[in-house]
Amino acid sequence: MVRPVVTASQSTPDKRIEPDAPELVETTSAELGPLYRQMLAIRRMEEASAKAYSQGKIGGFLHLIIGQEAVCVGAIASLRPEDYVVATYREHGHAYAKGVSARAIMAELYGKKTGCVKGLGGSMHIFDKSKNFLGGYGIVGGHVPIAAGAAFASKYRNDGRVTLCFFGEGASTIGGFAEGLALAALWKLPVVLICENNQYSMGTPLYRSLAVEDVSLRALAHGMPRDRFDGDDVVKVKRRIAEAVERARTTGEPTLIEVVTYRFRGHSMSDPGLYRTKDEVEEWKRRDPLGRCRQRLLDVGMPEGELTSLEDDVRAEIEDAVKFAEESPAADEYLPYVVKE
Amino acid sequence: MVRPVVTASQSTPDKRIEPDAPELVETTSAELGPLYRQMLAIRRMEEASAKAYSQGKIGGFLHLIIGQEAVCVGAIASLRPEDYVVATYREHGHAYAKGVSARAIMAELYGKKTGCVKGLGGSMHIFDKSKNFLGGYGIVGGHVPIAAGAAFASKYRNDGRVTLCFFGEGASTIGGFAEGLALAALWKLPVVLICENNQYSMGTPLYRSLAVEDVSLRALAHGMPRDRFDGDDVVKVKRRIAEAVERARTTGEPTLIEVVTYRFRGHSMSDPGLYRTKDEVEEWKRRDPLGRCRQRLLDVGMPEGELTSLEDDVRAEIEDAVKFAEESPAADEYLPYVVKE
Amino acid sequence: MAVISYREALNQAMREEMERDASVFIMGEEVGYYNGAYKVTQGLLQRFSERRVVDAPIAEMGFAGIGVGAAMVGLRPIIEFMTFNFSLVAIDQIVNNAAKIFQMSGGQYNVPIVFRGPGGPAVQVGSQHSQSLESYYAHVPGLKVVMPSTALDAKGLLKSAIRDDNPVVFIEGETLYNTTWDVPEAANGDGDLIPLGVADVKREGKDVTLIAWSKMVWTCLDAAKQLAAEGIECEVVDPRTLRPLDVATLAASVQKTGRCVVVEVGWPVAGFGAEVAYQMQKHCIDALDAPIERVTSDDVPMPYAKNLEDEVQPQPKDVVAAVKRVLYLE
Amino acid sequence: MAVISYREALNQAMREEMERDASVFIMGEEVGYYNGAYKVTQGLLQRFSERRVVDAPIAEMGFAGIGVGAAMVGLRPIIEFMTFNFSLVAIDQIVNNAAKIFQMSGGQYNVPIVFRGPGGPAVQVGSQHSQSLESYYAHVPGLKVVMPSTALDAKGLLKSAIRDDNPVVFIEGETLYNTTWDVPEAANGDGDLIPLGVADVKREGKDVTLIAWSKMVWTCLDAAKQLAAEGIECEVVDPRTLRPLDVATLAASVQKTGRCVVVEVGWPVAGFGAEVAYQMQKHCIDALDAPIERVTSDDVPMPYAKNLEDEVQPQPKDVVAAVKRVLYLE
Ligand SMILES: Cc1ncc(C[n+]2csc(CCOP(=O)(O)OP(=O)(O)O)c2C)c(N)n1
Ligand SMILES: Cc1ncc(C[n+]2csc(CCOP(=O)(O)OP(=O)(O)O)c2C)c(N)n1
Ligand SMILES: [Mg+2]
Ligand SMILES: [Mg+2]
Repeated sequence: MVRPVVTASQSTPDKRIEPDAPELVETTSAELGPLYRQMLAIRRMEEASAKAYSQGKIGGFLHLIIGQEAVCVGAIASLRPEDYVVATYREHGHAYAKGVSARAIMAELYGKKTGCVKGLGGSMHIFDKSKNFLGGYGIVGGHVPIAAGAAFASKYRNDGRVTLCFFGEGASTIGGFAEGLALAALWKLPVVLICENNQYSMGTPLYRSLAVEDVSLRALAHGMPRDRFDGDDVVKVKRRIAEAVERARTTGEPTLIEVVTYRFRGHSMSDPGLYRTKDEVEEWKRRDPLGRCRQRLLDVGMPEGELTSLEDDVRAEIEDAVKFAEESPAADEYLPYVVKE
Repeated sequence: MVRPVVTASQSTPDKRIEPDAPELVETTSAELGPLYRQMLAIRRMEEASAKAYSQGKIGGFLHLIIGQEAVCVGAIASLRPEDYVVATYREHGHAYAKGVSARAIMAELYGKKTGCVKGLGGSMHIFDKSKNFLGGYGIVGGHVPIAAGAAFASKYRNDGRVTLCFFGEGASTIGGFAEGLALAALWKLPVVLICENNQYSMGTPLYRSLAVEDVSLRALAHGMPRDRFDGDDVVKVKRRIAEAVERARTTGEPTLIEVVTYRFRGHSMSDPGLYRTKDEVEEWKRRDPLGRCRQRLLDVGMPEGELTSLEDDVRAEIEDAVKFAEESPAADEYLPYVVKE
Repeated sequence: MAVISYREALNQAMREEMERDASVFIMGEEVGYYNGAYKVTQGLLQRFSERRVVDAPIAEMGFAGIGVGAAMVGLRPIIEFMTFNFSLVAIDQIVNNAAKIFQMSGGQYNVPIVFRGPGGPAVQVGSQHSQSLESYYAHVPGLKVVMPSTALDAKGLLKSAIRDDNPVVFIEGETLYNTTWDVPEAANGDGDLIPLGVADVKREGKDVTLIAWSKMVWTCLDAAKQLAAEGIECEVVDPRTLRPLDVATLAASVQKTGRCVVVEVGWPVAGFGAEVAYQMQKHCIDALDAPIERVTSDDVPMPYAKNLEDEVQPQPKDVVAAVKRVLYLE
Repeated sequence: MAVISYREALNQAMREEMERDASVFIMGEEVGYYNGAYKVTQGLLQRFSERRVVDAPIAEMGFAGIGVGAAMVGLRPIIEFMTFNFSLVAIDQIVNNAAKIFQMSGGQYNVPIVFRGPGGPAVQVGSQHSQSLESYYAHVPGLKVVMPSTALDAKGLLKSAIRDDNPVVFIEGETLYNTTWDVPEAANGDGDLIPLGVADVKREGKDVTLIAWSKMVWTCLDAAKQLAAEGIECEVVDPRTLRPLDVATLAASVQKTGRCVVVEVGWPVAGFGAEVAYQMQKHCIDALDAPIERVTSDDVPMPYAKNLEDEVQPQPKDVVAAVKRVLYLE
């Protein structure tokens, strides 16, 4: 039922960046260490929230990003603090990478007053104004125009900021995405649209939801630069997205980027994921971006001991976040947040 | 302010049909005569309705298709009676070409009981079930999924019918179009999507509404066949669209076709059209598809006398339609058409 | 008598209508291979194949419109919204096309389509995924709007909705899927049909009329039980169909009891409950012994935290309090 | 005193606010080079350049969302819908994003945006282009909804809407643009502000209260004139802002007159008038000498033919008849 996904795309005389050579992208432990740390923290945070969910301490929908960590971490590493990020309901990792603390995220999942949105939003609606994290959104595609709007404001003010917008390949069929794309292209808004193609939209493999598997082709019809690559290597993600960010920052031109990746868990905690074979999942797990990154760190010379202490550090951070969430007071008000007086 | 529009499109290794040679498409007076007759009838009908509008006998919005007659006539000439047509608010010509009588159309514009929809719809909502004319719609883009739906039904029943859907280039930025396109491509629905690119969306020239002037490029991202040509020559329109209709009928594959054309009048009767220079309009009028068609008819051997009698016939038909509309009783009921009992 | 769940009832209704009429098909996200996000379409793909159970990409406006077009030419689509929250991106197709085409075409094209799926608050999914949009659809001439509260009603009403020649918006209670109800074995395939536009008295009582639909019927039945212990007998009337509204049955009850509380889980302002309250005051002014009370959710977007979510929505205790107010007991 | 048209009033409001605050910009179809489909933005492009008066392609969902995003980061967008009929393809952005982001972000991001444009029936444009959607927006917590009836109100309320820190849905009467009204020369730039949420008594009277907004205010004033000739004095109260609704002012009038007719041009079922009627019965039950009457358009999609269109919509004679009913004069 599942066709191979990362194929050579149709070559077209457009602004597509050519696929990189198969070699590894050069890096150092100074660059890679912090990226690994973020990826690991996200993995541990997601695991901790899965555990809390199964204990009934977190409710509602919980969409984990396990397996896809290289995308949000690599992409957001190319940003400055003043840049904006807009994401979907699968946004814990993006929030963390943009600087939102694990405590604030975990407390939000627990529905606590100390959560980053005071227990009002939950898993799907993490926001942090101080980090320019413009939020997680639950209506597929509806946030793409919002991202274009933040970029519009940057252009209006000429403030040099760039907006990253993340979405799944399943979002590429909906009008909100199409309109956001068309307007960003027409008005040359400094936004980078990043399709995290994890090859499934809930239970639907992409060959049953898209006529053409290459989502980045959409850019063609708008004369927009595009890029497409696989997202196992966090450094590659960072480099390739940095090109688009740089282009947006200097010329205002938007880019549509498709990163091919895979989620290891179900769509949300309530999805057993029966639509994929064990073999398929196992095959992808062998390419786990976290494992690759760790190996790479050793390869580029991080001492084993330093790595272990980094990992201990992450464990402590997430344990602290869980403890903080557990011990925080329940959410207790909602009326002041209906209209701003 | 206005850039030239009909340029050589980007050549891409997709299913685009190559531009035809500049020579005239071969035809005969037997083929061309009826096409000319339809185009002329539409022109006269539109002129008559403009007149009635300025006399206050027709109200609301009245969008004339004068200048674009070759598109609807040529396109619909490639259909069988059982095929479906879905159109916009600028649909009098399409309705007529699909076989709706000038009487029924004109009476509708007058808001009379004898109108094809009993005076309930008016200019923007002509429907005729007996002709498989699925209607004119007022929400830009909203009718594209409806056309895909009729095509879906044909596929479901395997009835061999084809659906034509018409829309303007201004509709190409809206979600309804994008979603209809994506679904038609994915499910291979037998629909031909025809963009009548008249280069203006109300007062907005296309270079201010589209990032790329070639609307047909949208098909690329969906692996859909596409075509693009200018629409002055009704026979060419017929031939080129017939190819797509044939493909839809035999293989079920949809096609996106862009026909470049021009409206001679304002967007609607209330638009003075100040956004275009007189020169520009005059230049296009020199390419008037009606005049070209008439000349062509003489070239392929229709005797002057036959042509004149055809023209008299058309005049009589439209005069009769106006008289019918004038003399028909006013619309008088609406309650029975809210829900079907 | 069989005891079936609300989910099974809906599934049976679709299955039986699809057996009966080859022009009925289902389209929506995850309705096929996944058996439905809420498993309402369980097993239908296997039974009817991909042709009639169509998994759609995320393009509500597109597939709602495809349904409308297919219905115009004689098919009978059932369009599933994964939840009605997502119907907002498709509402133009429902309001401007489905509801109006019969009128715009002067009665030539009717649109026999069902838009169905769960609606109303779910549990802890936040404000974008937890809202009641029935008043939007009930506002629109050309539509019918159904909101069953029980498995029995769900089955009988969905079958009628599928057979109706007009667009029907069929909103299922997102938290009712596992509720069960007795369903009689039908004498024949049509024995379990329930006509649209007919209200149902879910509990008889003489002291006060509670009008509620969908999940709030259960809340009212809970409240009625509590009140019965205090000697107050509530009549619980479920319109089942919001449009057309069975004003006669509702008014008959209010005329009998002289008191009326309208309970809805939606937002208060211009909620459907306002319409019900208006109709009752208009038809029963002389019989009313107290002003009509409304119990609604708070006028806020739904918060995520469970404690706040419960606080926002009407609970049996809120209904009890309202009943006591109209009885001037406090 | 200057006499200006409703159209000019709106234009002045935008011009003055754009002069005052560089973060205000306008975006919509044909707002710039075309000076607005209804010429409301006349001259603004020349004055403020393409940067601040932005012609948008046909992509309401897209540019409404762009407005929301821009507002989150501190701009003050005015999004023009060519008409509110087209807001249905963008309503998800308004209901699920604009209205909820302040809540979803726990109060971090407010969304100071105005969605404006003409709404309500136009003349002979058929059912897709002729409908009143105010009850949709008034239903939603997080939004404010304004519907001015006069040039004076239009100016003062639009300025307040632009300065408001929340999303405001500002629906102009499509047939009111040429109406004129006295507008006092303001002492300073803020002298003409009218706060949101404050109703206005458009005509004083002692016998019956007519509650109406937008175009229906004029219909009620016409009816009141006719009734005055028969010795019946109507008080015409215009809420001006539907959300938040100034219940106090409305109720004060009904308490004074003891009779109430709510007049709206929208559809009856779950129209905003139902909410008004409910509020009035709730707050004035003891003062009411007759059940509240509603006058609405017929419960049908708008037909095209002029004679039918007039028949469908409330006319002064329908208001007169309703007034007589609540006065038990027939
Ligand atoms: C408009 C809309 N339709 C449907 C849904 C339900 N839904 C939530 S996530 C999802 C799948 C999205 O897939 P994709 O875009 O690939 O993102 P992923 O979950 O794989 O990250 C669906 C159908 C929704 N939230 N919004
Ligand atoms: C959703 C929506 N937005 C706006 C409008 C108003 N409108 C009607 S026609 C039109 C221009 C359409 O241009 P195009 O698609 O090029 O078609 P043309 O009129 O040139 O044939 C606009 C903006 C509408 N009817 N629907
Ligand atoms: Mg995906
Ligand atoms: Mg055009």
